[in-house]
Amino acid sequence: MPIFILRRFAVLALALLVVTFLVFLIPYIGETDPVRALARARFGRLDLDAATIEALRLELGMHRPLIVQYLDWLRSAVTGDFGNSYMSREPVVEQVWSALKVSVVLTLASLGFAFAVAVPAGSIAALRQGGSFDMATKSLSQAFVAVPEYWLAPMSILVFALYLGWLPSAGWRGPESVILPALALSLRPMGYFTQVMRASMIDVLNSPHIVAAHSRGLSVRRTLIAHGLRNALLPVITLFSVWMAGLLGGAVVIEVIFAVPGMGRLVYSAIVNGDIPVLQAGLVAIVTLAVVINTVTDLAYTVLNPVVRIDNATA
Amino acid sequence: MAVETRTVPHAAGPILRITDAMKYYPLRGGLLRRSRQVRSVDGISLAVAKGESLGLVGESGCGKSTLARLILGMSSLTSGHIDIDGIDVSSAGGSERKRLRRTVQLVFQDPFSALDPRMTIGRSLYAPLSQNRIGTRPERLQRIIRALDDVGLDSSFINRFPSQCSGGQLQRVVIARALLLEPQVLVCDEPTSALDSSMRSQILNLLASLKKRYDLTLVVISHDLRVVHYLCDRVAVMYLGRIVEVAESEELFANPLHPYTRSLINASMLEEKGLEGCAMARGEPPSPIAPPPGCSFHPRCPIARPECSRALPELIATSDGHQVRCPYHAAESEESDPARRADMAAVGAG
Amino acid sequence: MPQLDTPLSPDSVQGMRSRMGNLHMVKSWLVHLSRHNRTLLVAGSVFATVIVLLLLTPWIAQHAPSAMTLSERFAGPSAEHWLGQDHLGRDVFSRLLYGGQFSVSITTITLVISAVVGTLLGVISARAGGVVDEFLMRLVDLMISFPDVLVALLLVAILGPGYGTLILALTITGWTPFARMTRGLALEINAKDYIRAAEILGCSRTFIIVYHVIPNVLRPLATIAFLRFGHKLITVGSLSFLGLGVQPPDTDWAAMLAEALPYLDRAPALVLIPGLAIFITALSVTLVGQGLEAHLDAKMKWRHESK
Amino acid sequence: SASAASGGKVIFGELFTPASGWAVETIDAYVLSRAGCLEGLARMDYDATIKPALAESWEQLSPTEWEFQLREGVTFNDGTALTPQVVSDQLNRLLNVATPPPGFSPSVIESVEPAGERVVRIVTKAPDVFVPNRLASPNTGILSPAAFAGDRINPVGHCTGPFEIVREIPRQGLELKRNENYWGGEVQLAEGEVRYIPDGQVRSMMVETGEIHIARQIPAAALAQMERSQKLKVHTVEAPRTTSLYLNNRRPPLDNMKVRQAVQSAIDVAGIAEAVYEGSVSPAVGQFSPNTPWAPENASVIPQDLERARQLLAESGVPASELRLELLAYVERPVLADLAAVIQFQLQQLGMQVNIRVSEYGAIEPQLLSGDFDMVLLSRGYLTDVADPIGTLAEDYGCNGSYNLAGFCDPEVDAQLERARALVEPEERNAIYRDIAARLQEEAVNVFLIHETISEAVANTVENYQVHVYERTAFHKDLEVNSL
Amino acid sequence: MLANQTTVQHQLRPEVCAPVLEVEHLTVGVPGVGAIINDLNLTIRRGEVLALVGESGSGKSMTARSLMRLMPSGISILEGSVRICGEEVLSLPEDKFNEYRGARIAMLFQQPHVMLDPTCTVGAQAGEALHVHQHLTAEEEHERVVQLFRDVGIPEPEERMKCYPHQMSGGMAQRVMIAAALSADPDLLIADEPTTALDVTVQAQILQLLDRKRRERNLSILLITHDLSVVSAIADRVAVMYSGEIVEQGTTDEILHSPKHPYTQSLIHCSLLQADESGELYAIPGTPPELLSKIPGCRFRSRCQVAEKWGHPEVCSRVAPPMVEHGGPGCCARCWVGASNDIQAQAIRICQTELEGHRDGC
Ligand SMILES: Nc1ncnc2c1ncn2[C@@H]1O[C@H](COP(=O)(O)OP(=O)(O)OP(=O)(O)O)[C@@H](O)[C@H]1O
Ligand SMILES: Nc1ncnc2c1ncn2[C@@H]1O[C@H](COP(=O)(O)OP(=O)(O)OP(=O)(O)O)[C@@H](O)[C@H]1O
Ligand SMILES: [Mg+2]
Ligand SMILES: [Mg+2]
Repeated sequence: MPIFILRRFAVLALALLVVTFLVFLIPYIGETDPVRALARARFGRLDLDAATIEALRLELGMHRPLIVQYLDWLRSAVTGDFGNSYMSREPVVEQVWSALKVSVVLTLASLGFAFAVAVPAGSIAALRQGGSFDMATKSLSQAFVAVPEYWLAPMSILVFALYLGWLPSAGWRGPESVILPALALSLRPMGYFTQVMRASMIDVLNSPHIVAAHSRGLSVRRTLIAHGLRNALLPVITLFSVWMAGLLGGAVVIEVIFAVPGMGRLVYSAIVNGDIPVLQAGLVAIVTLAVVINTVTDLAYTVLNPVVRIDNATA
Repeated sequence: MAVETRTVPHAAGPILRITDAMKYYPLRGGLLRRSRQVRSVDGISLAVAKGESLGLVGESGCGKSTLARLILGMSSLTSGHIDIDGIDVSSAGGSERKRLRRTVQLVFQDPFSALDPRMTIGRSLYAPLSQNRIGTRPERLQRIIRALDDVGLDSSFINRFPSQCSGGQLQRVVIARALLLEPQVLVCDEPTSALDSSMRSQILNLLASLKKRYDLTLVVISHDLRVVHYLCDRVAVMYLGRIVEVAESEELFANPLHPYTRSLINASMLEEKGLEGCAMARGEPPSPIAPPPGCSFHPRCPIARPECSRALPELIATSDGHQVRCPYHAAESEESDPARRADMAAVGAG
Repeated sequence: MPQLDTPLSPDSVQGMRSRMGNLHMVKSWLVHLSRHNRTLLVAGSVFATVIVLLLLTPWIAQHAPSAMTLSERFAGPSAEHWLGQDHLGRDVFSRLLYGGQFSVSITTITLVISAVVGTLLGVISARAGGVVDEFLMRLVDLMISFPDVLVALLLVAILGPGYGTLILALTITGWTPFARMTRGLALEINAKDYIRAAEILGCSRTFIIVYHVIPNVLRPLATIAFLRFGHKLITVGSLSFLGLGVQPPDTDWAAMLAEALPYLDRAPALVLIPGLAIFITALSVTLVGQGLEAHLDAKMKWRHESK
Repeated sequence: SASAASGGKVIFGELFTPASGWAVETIDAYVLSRAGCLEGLARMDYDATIKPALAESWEQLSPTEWEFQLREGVTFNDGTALTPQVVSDQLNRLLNVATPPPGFSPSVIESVEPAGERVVRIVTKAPDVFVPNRLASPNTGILSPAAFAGDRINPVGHCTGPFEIVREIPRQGLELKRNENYWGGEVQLAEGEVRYIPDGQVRSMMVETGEIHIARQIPAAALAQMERSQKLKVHTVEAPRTTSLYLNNRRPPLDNMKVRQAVQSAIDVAGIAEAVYEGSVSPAVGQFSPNTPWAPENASVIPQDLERARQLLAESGVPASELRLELLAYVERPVLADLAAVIQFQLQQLGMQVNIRVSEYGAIEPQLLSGDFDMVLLSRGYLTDVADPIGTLAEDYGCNGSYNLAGFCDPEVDAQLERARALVEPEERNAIYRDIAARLQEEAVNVFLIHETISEAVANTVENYQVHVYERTAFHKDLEVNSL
Repeated sequence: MLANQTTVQHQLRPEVCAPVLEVEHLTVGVPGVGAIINDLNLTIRRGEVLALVGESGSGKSMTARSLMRLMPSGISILEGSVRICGEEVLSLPEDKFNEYRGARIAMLFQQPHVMLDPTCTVGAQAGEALHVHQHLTAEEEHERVVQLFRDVGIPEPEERMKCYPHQMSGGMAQRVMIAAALSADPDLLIADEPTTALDVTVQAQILQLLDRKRRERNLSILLITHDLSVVSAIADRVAVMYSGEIVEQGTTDEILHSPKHPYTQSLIHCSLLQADESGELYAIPGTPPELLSKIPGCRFRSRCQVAEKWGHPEVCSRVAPPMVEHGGPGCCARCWVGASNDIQAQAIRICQTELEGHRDGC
């Protein structure tokens, strides 16, 4: 197993290197002059004289040749030092770290909720295939998948914050402020999870080893728990990991609507402000996270599915 | 078992010659781990004369299908040579390869997966003709109808999808397709093991009659000894990638020499020998990744001696055309004490 | 899910094949659908209606999408303006149609390109194996979990917003599921005996890919394409929602929604209508995808069982 | 003191998220200033007059020489006393940073030094009447020397203002408590909080739900809803900021005055103010709002008149085929997209072909600065740095102006501006500005669309809150909240 | 022959002859569509091995699954009765019947690999029935499973218990399945082609094992197979199934050596793989009918070569033959040909009246 992970990391490191170089190149390809963008963000005005801009360029070391900057950057990036934000001049790592914590909470809350609803709902629907619960679950999950969160979020604010006043409408203060954004984010994955859970549970229920387990006198419930769930969860876990990685950096819209200081907004504002170190560190963090989540999923897979475990061990 | 006698056309030279063929599949090695190999075919030499039919028997995983793939040039040899009608299979390219296609063909084990479920049978049969640029359109159609007729199907099958046919019918289609290119050698990889006993008889009849009609050279792979017995002139017994015994069909079944061959034959004679008499080999075939040293059968062999684990015995010729890879086969036949055999069988059953 | 207690009647399918192409066949197919797969029929009609409306936009929409009457802001529905007017006095119905053209076309084009690129890379990955395969699949692993919105934002920042940018951005992240799926399918199909047979019978590699691999890969791919449509439609929308997608005077559904949000209490319909448009389109396409899958499955199943 | 402090807590919805590590030379300083923490030697009052703050008084010794008398008994939150040395050190630091604030840069200031026990002397390079204005900017605010100890500036516990920062929650907000030792007297409010909420929609929502008490800059679209609310009041003041359609006077067809005037006549500024801005702004009468002393006396809105526009177009002799224009706008101000759509439509009525391109400002800036564009929508403040229009006028309309997008150049105007710079008497300067403004409008150098307002929503429970047009003050010592 | 000896033994000891399984008129099918298994009657006595043979698709597995009440969805038992050790079980509720599964009646499947949960160790799966039925502690259970593994000839049982199914060869996996099936000491084992997927050498071992278990525990076995050599080696009695019906039943000896039903005769002829004078192998012509289809008369009629030779082929295609004794007690077949004369005469009569009735109708 460690060997398989090692090899995987070797390939991933290569992929990461490619991604980071592309990321590094970003500010040099676009029409936007990052220095000017930065200057505007710092001084809050559009008309900045050339001298100021030049001074800033020097301050940021952006006058040096490209490759020097990249190598410089790479060297420190490897040690976890992504430099200071052009804007706040604080270490980028701190910003990314704090945003990451927020994103992890939000993502886990929403996906955890989606998962917690989807797994039982999908399983029960699969068990009572064709029944009214199944029909309801199927229709709802299909509908959920089609609800854009940028429509759901304002509506939920309207109802729960403005009319009912139960929950804060925005911000990131305490557990209650997690609820609305997490809810708005959870609906679509919930739909997908439920559908996949249902389908894979049906598959598993139709698989021969379930019949064999029944033939040993196991009750439906016991069979389901001992032999069904584990097998049926595998595809849901894959999906979970994909959403997890996607939401950690990709919940931009929700983070904007709910003023959540997460990764999505951090990177978004870094893009808008041309804050290259933050952008680079943010993207590298997202890619790295994707890798980590992938690996964790693989591990989860190996725990759940011994076929993979042994294959990897012998590979 | 009553078997009719057949004349073996030895006169013609070998059309298929396999010389010391080896096929090792590498297992994916880790970064730090020494990579290992599956020794699927581990040094096989055989010659098949034109018009002859050779049976290849052995347990699952012993490398029968791999050998078939090698003969058809579908995978490359690790070492050795395979020569069909003067074509070196491993180095054949371009036009040589084209000729090879028209010299040797394969009949698959599972007829359901040997045909594209999305193509009508007509299209499946048309493709090899058009791809090999044989004939004009009407000619090709004629040929397809004739091939179907050969295998006892009418032309209405042209418009059917595989899912609309039974297994036996599909196996006939697969045979018809293999015969379209008029090959001289037909390799049949377990042609009947997916079929019912009555279907099996039909297909075996068909193969036998086609062989006669087109003077085909057959290589029949099977683990059903009776199939081989019926269809083949000569039989080679394989164990873990190696040939352990080759003989004329009659000779082999009447006088099996290698202990493995005997246990195989015994095992398939449930009816005659009863439960106690049939199980000779103990345990199960070992993995071809780490075959036992020396004679690979020795861990299961009822007459194994300490020397067996030391060196790989040579294939020795006994009588005319009978070869066996066991120096002690003669010793065993003296020891045909039934009590001992029963003991061994009990051990074999655990 | 096709149930065994309602098996397809053999003659309906048989009839379909033999009368391929004529009106009768269409009719009998519809009858068949209405009996066995009503969801597919309904969802299909809804989606077809949406597409027809969008294609006929220039003839149906009576107003230019940017034509405004500042004095008639928030006017309700009227004979002239079927769905009323927005905060700048523009015709909501016309904007809905023109906006839909943008949302739907960009999603469709993206999916088509993604499918083509993904399929190609998937086939390459499956064929090449080894390091190429490993690298491509790790890349897929990375990209599949890389937030598509962020990639799009990045590209928009670099290249400026626009139709092409959006397509490019969404394709960059969009090809991965297709590649992964195709690779899996191609490996599966490559292991099939009929591919072996074709090789042995001297069929060319191109022939095998074109006539064996692609037709067998197509259906599952079409299914994911349908299933991903809704997801992509919503993603395109999020960019417009952030103001980086479609640019005025063009609009799309999410942009309309975003524009109308501040006026939610004054004119809730302005938010509701584009939201519903996205919802209904996404839902109907998803249902069509699922229905089609079930339908074809049932067909295959029947054929298989009738053997 | 007479009145007991009333206590309570006010939460302030801030629009801007400080991101420059509290560098005083950046706009982060404005947030500190609004938080009631950072103060400078002078301050600008609500009526734009300059009032003493940490300096009790000042005088101009010579055209280039100023002396500021520091207030007695001022200490920072950490107990450090305010001394001339501290002040001059910090002002000199400003002059030496890589990118000094435009209002207080080495190009203007010669030197800053302590000149006595409570005196700081400032020498300018050229005669300058605006030194107190410059020192009223938050960019010249003074923090305790300890704030500069680390590699970044730390304002927590290092201010002099009525409120002290207790805690900073990065990218989310500041927690404040009253400064018990405030030099200006007793502070009413016990606690405060600044919360960064960049999205206008979200701020409006939160003030409506009562999660925050004051929301800065309510978007026009949300105003109607706010105004109907029982729980809060919307304060609207006019800002020194005009949103205009900048025309590129350098290249055809807009180099032709008649064409520009046609554009001017075709646009319905009143309609825009009403429709796009929900009537919260007034249509522009020129570069300066009619309520300022810099607007010409007879300045009035130019009404939409398509007839006249067509006639002007005909007079210009520019062939219709040339009337294809690109209109740029940027996403950072969402309202500009609507504005662009309206203008496009109105110019189309004139037979002009207008393409809109909206992107981030950064993406269109190179085009703007190189003069490679036709029209651009911009919202520009005209009182930057020194709270006098001189800076903006010179930048935007001087021949060498660094932000002269229109490409307007008249040596006479340059000379006028040069003269204004040395005039001590405001009214004399203002006369010059009026003159220039009238000319800009007449020649339709740019099309001025609306004069921006700032609308802030304030909960009814908050008392003594006032909107500061220069966005410098929010938390002050008299701010109160009652729990009713 | 060995098989004969055991049969004789059982017949000598009446107390062991109490039926373990009695199936009467079992009809299984898709409600409203048709039957897959038609009017099935079976009896298995204690310690007896009954072989159920037939072509692929004749409904053998369906029979086995019906007895376990584990039919695929959509299929249900339409009528009939099943008694296990004298107790009627078809009417039992699901949870009550669960107490029978594994404990009284256990099942063995064709593909041991597919039938084992890939995510669960084989030890755990083998111990499951014990756990459910005998409520042992974990240690006792472990002990018993080790014992069982040793019993079925799995070397190093302690080690092997921790393995996952895919780490085992087919033979080993089938031994695990046997261990699992026998763990709760059932009275009846239903073995659905337990050796078809295995190599011949291994097949013999597994059959020996089953035979040994049968003796040791006095276990009854319903052995499903299509391999007649397996039948001859182990079965006491044989039931031949064709197209959802049992067409012949009798002792192994009788069936294999003097089959009565033409289908049985063909089947045996086929399986011998012996060429006739022309060198051809015998093959049953045609294909079996669709299971769900309703066919008047004998279901084997279309492929039957005997009917033609019999004087009244129209009877075969019109009147379905019942199970009748053929040539003495203990052996019966569903065929008019070879039945006693009065039965034949009765059939001809029925056929004629029916034909007339038909004519009247026209
Ligand atoms: N492509 C391959 N890669 C690695 N190992 C392989 C490959 N193909 C076959 N093998 C291994 O080679 C050995 C022989 O396989 P082969 O299929 O030739 O056996 P066989 O005798 O045909 O068995 P069966 O009777 O089950 O068909 C097996 O252990 C198999 O696992
Ligand atoms: N759900 C179902 N609905 C209708 N028919 C079914 C269903 N499931 C199975 N059948 C049919 O029932 C018949 C009996 O199948 P079964 O598996 O019992 O045959 P078998 O005798 O065990 O064959 P084999 O020797 O191949 O295992 C088959 O023809 C099959 O097509
Ligand atoms: Mg094989
Ligand atoms: Mg079966």
